[in-house]
Amino acid sequence: MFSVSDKAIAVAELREHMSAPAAGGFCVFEGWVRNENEGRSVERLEYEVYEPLAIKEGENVLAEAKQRFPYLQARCVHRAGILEIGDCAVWVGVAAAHREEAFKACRYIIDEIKTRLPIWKKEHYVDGDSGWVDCERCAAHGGGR
Amino acid sequence: MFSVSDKAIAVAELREHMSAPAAGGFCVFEGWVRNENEGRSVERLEYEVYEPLAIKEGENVLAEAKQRFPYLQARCVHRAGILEIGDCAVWVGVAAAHREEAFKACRYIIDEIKTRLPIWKKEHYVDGDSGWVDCERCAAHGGGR
Amino acid sequence: MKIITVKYFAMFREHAGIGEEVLSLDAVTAQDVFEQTRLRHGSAEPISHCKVAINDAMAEWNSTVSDGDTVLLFPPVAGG
Amino acid sequence: MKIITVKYFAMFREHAGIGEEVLSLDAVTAQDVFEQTRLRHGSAEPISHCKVAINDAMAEWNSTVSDGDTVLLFPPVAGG
Repeated sequence: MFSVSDKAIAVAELREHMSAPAAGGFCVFEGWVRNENEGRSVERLEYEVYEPLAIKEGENVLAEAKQRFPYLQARCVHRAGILEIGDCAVWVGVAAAHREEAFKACRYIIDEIKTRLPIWKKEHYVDGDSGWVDCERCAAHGGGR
Repeated sequence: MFSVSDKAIAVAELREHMSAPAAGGFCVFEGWVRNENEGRSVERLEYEVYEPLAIKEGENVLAEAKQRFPYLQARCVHRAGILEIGDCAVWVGVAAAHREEAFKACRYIIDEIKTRLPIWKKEHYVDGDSGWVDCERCAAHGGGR
Repeated sequence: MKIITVKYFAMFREHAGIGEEVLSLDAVTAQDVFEQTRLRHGSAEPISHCKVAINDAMAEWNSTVSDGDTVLLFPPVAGG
Repeated sequence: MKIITVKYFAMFREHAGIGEEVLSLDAVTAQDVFEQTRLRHGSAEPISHCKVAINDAMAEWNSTVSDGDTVLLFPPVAGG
């Protein structure tokens, strides 16, 4: 299940939903807002999400991950709105029979989420400036990280 | 920091200790007791830990992971004693600047913990039988999974 | 001429100064819409880094647009 | 002959029926201790799957044991 939240992600509650008696491995990835990007001091972030399509594509990503790395349970929640340093911007959790699938599905989901979903990140810098962050894939060509 | 616990692992509390303003990625792996192993129904598990050496080797593993995949914070807690289905047997958490190091360090730590530390797992089956689980590395030669 | 509703997101919206507008365009494909509104979304981003959706379904740049369609122009994404 | 304290863990302890014993052994290396107590720890596990520690420090099978040492015999591990 993929969802978008404009409130703090309820991490502990999400974990409760992941249990499955046949699950031997549970892998979580959380993206946190950090205080620096490309050498500039970041004060806060702003996420713009186009929900109708973000949810469709998010569900596609979860289904693809399941086909490649069969898992028992998976969820992903992405934040929208204003976030402060240390806030959780995205949470991905995968429970699987063994750790191999749990790790690989979790990694697949976050990698695809970051490049395919209509979600944009605006950085507000300590110096008062702000800017939209380039896509990760473009990073290879000298853009953002 | 590596530690051994004979009580339920306080997952939410551990997460609180992982925050770091420069951390952009946080990866967690949890090993859960599952209801089945090699086709046999498992009722509960028992972990025997030789603590003095488990802690020494656990700290070694965390230090090696940091050298290979520089991270900001890492912790691992392993259970000792009797565990029921669904209980968390081991928790590994790694916070790093980017997700690449967080995932890789987390994976390295759990892989090494499972094969190097003096920790043994006894399965108690639903049929009343019980047995020590063979090491993972021996699995390749026809032993446990 | 076709009546097309164009939606701009993130930096495209800021550059256009508007989130959505209804335009009468001589456009066959989604790429035509992108190019004919380029001044408004005012970005140097190559089209290959951007994405497009038509009526809330992801589309290709060579997808055909019809009279009454809503075309969504997405600048490069960087979620997570 | 050396006085060696031998500690057994997990399946080795269960097979020996005891967790620890003090033995007088004609042993030069840790491997000698493993072999001379094999009946007690009664496992078919090849030595290559097992591990040994001397006085709470991980050791090699060819490490020398001294009079008064404590030798820890570890069956294959399967943590996590």
